[in-house]
Amino acid sequence: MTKSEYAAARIEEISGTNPYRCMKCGKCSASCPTFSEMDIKPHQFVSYVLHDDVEALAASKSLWKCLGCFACVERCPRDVKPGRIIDAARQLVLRQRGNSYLSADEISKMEADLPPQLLVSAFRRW
Amino acid sequence: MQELKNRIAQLLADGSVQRILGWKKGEMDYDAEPAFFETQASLDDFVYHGFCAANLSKYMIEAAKLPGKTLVCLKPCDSYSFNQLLKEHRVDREKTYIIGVGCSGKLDIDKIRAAGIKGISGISEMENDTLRIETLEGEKSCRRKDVLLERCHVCKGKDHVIFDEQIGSSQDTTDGDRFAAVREIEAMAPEARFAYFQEELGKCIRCNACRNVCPVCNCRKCVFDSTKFDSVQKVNADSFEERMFHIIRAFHVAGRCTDCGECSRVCPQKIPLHLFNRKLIQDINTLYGTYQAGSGLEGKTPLTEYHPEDAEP
Amino acid sequence: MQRIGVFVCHCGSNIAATVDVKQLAAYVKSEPGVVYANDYPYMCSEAGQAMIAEAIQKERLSGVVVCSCSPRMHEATFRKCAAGAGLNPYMVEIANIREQCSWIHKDMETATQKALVLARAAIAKVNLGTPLQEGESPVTKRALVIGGGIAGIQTALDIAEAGYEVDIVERTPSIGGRMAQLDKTFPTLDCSACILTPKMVDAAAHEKITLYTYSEVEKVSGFVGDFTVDIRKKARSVDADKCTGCGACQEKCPSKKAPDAFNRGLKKRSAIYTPFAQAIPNVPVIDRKTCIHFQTGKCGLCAKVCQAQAIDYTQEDEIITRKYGAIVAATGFDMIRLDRYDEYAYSQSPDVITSLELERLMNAAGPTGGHLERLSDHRQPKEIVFIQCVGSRCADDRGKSYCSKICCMYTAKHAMLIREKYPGTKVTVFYIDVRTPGKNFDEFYRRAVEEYHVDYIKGQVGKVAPQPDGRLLVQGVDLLDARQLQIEADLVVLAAAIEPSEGVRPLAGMLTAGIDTNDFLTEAHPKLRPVESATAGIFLSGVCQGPKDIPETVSQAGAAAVKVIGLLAKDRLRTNPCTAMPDVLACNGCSACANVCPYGAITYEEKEVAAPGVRETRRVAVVNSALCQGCGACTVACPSGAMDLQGFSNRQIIAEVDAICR
Amino acid sequence: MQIDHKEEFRPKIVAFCCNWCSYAGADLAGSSRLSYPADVKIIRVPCSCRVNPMFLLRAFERGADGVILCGCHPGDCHYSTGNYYTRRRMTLLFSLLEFIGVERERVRVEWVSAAEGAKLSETMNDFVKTVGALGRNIRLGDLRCRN
Repeated sequence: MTKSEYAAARIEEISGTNPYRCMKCGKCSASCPTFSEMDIKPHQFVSYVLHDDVEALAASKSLWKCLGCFACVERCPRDVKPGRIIDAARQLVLRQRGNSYLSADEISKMEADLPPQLLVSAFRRW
Repeated sequence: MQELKNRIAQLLADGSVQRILGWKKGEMDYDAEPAFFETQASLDDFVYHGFCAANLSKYMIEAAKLPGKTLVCLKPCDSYSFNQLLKEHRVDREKTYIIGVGCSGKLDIDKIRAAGIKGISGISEMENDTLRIETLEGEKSCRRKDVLLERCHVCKGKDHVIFDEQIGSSQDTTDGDRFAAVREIEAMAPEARFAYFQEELGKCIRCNACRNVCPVCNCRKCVFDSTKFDSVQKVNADSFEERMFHIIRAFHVAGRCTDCGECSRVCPQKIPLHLFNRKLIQDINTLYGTYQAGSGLEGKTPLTEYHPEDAEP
Repeated sequence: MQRIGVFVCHCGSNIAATVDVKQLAAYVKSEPGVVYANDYPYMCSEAGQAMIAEAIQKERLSGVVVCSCSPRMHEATFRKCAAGAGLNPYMVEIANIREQCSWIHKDMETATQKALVLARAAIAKVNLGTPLQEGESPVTKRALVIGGGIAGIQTALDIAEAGYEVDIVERTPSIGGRMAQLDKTFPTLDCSACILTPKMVDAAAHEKITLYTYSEVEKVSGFVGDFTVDIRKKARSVDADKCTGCGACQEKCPSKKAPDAFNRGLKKRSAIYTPFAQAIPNVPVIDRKTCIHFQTGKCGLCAKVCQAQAIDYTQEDEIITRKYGAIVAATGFDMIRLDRYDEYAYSQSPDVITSLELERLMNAAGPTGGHLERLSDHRQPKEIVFIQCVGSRCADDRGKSYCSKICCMYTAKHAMLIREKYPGTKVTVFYIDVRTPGKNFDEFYRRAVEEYHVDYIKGQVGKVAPQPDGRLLVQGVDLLDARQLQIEADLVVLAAAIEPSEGVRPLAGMLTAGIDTNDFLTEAHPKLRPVESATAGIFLSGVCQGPKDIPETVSQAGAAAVKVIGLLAKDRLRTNPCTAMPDVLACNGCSACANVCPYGAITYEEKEVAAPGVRETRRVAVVNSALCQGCGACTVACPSGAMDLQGFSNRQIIAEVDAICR
Repeated sequence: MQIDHKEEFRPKIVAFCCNWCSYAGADLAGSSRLSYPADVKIIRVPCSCRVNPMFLLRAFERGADGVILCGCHPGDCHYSTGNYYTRRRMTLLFSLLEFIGVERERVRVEWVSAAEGAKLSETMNDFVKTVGALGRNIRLGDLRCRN
């Protein structure tokens, strides 16, 4: 297993989703409130994981633009849950930084325009 | 026991039931046996204590053919067997009056003997969960929980799944893992497993006690006694019991066995026959969802049911 | 002891080149029961068959084994030959020494040895065989069609045209079904009513067809050729013989509060009503739940205005019991409920509608007289958004896992019709895929795009938000442009998934017809028997079997009719004698066999059982040999071996096993 | 007792094939001349669900070294549900046999459609190879039934 395959497998594991179920309908992107802010769009998250390109996903702006509102998770007709994928990618990044969750001290070191909802969701999970 | 005895005497006296199916005092305190009681006088011999392990539900198949109502005393685990028989239309609920009797675990005389207590002349159950045993060498005692039947350590619970009334209190005895022994064997190498069962089943004398006692082994004509499979030919196989009888028996009760443990209890050769049933129950639980035979009257048994996505053999 | 003749076929050199046929014929002579053995170049030829027939008679054979090609090839041939010579055809067995021996082995000795073993197994089987008689069962020459939509009507018409009596049972007050609700039909855009109504009239007028509208099937018993069905004819409260269909009662009825189901609730109807103007029969029914007379005992206006004195408040439900030879399920479909799709605001705004509601809005006989308008303010919509796959192709429990199949085409139709009639309207369609496999279907869709400039956007809608000004903010995505779109629409049309009609599951239970997890009735074979249920005598027509459009439904209706006609054309049914046979002495009555029987062929009876030492009445299994197809599932479910399969008995199979292992 | 484990060992294989799919698959293997060892002898049954565990054990008792059951693919059963029952029955039976120490490889269920002549041939080749490698069936057999 290559490093990127491994990362993709981890994403699937953490998110608990099966990206192969996606039928590319785009309802996630249609639902996303921060769509315009994102460089990689929610419906594309899935194909990045499918094509083992987690690195690009981890480096994307989208990672920190997703509010974690889970509208896409709720509405996805195929139960693929792109919101969870991006959440998992964020989690991978956080873990690489040595943490399994966001600690309050780190907030000052982050980009100033992070949406507060994201911060809440980063505290909340795992 | 007195409360139970009074109640059944009353039901017999007022004609509510024609007979009682219960346990009769044996020669020794530990060999109570199943019996029908039809008169008040005969009730003198009625007993219910820790050695009344026999599952009475199967006798209700014959009782269904007798005129009038039969009162049967069922322990919690026996009530599962009765339910299963009811589901298979083998007993007649209309002609049955069920007293669910309490159970605090049943005792294994072999375990008492194995503990070195010999020459037993009398056993009495004491309040503080101990047994007082009179022997030729004087009075001895042991703790109840050390001499329970194996099945009581993995008891399904002390609730009756079917009854008309309940008498007597119960005490939980579950302290073991029902499938631990199965997993232990599964962990052995195939050769070792084969050797183990060859040794155990090699003891079988084909007395049919397991078949006769098993509540769901209730065929009017067993395949091994019928001419339908050309299988009544014990003599020309060198180890028919190991290779055919017990496998098929386990298979025929699969999905129907309530795990009452009677097969192992009555085996004169002490073959752990319940292991086959437990193995199949474990498989059914993991492959097709947890299933307890006899817990209800609705639905199909796992082997008369399927799911399109079932596991492959 | 049997007297068995063995006939070894050379099949030219097909067998003889690899199997020593002479030696084989010589070997088998020493097998138990064999009194005659011979070989011949072509056993299936006339001369070969004559050889078998002659041997049967001369040698007084009680059984025949033919060592030849696969039984799937010539078993029927040799059985017929045996029957002609006076031997029970089921005393013939085939040893397959061609496909399963000579053709796959090269070494003569190996192949000859194997052929001998295969012959032995067949001989062992015949030794334990018993002559079997094909059963016969009568055929009632009348068919029942459940459901009076286009599927049911077409099936009934086709059966009736062949000269058989047909009854249609329809739950609602009129036949016509979903098709009667439609405006136009794709891909030809002809008016639905114009092509359906004549068929409805034909069905009503046909001397062989009886309509039971406002009726439901209550009980089904029996089996192929001989079903008995109870039909509940619900009280109409109107005497159909007297009613002239003038409509005065409906006009005068003061209770006009009930939602009009035919118009999908977009309109109210009176308590006494016919669902639509062209209803057949044109006899109203009183909906007793909303009728003032039935609720309060007052009113009675309809009875007063009815000159024919047809109103009968005392009418009661009637049970009609009839016998049928065949039953066709044509129960159709409905749209799924959309209350779990809150993001599309279906329950929040009257201007978010389903496609079927749109059909009514565009229909000249609909609630708006065919004028397309918003239900909220009656304005004509200028911007319309269509959303595809609402509840179809879903992996979650909100929708259905399957493709509803008809939505792509009817949406193209709607879009086109709107652009045709109101050219100033902007029409946008959000799609995941456009599926157009059908004659002239893709051309039709392309016309919508190329000629009518309907805006097809690959992507989905995430949210529909009603705005204070009454418009609908549609937030969707264009995946090809990777753009999120915000469209201010006046009307949003949802292509809601279709699902089998309510009540199919209990009906399937009555018919013992298979039904899948989505409540579609299951065909006997997905490829080869698509219009038959696995239960003999039950046939499937239309969407009850799976999503399909009108042309497909009509073809399937015709196919089902042909199957019914084929069945009814027979005076008696030959039944396969290789059926399950219980031994009442050994039967426990435990129901295990009935639980696994896919045909509902096993029932239980209290029977008197007499044997040495036994005389009692007890519950035992009874196999209906007309229903049993001989799969043998019951024989293994039976722990006592009381259930056996004729022609493949336990002892026969064990004898084959023994012969092979010998 | 001397058990012959030399190269000459040819296993005895009993195969049960359902009439509608697998038996037809075997016919197709034949007409396509896709060979498999002569050790395999096929018994035709209407459906795989006709196969009683008694038949399997009987075969072993009488000296079979392997038993294979072939039926229609799940979902394609001619009788719509027969092979679903087969699947559960054989899953449990095989598990029990394995539990008592019988070599798991001696029994097999394979779904072969009428179109899969090649699969039938491959399956049989593989099964003969597998069982051949195991050697004679001693654990379930009755030595007196050996010739």
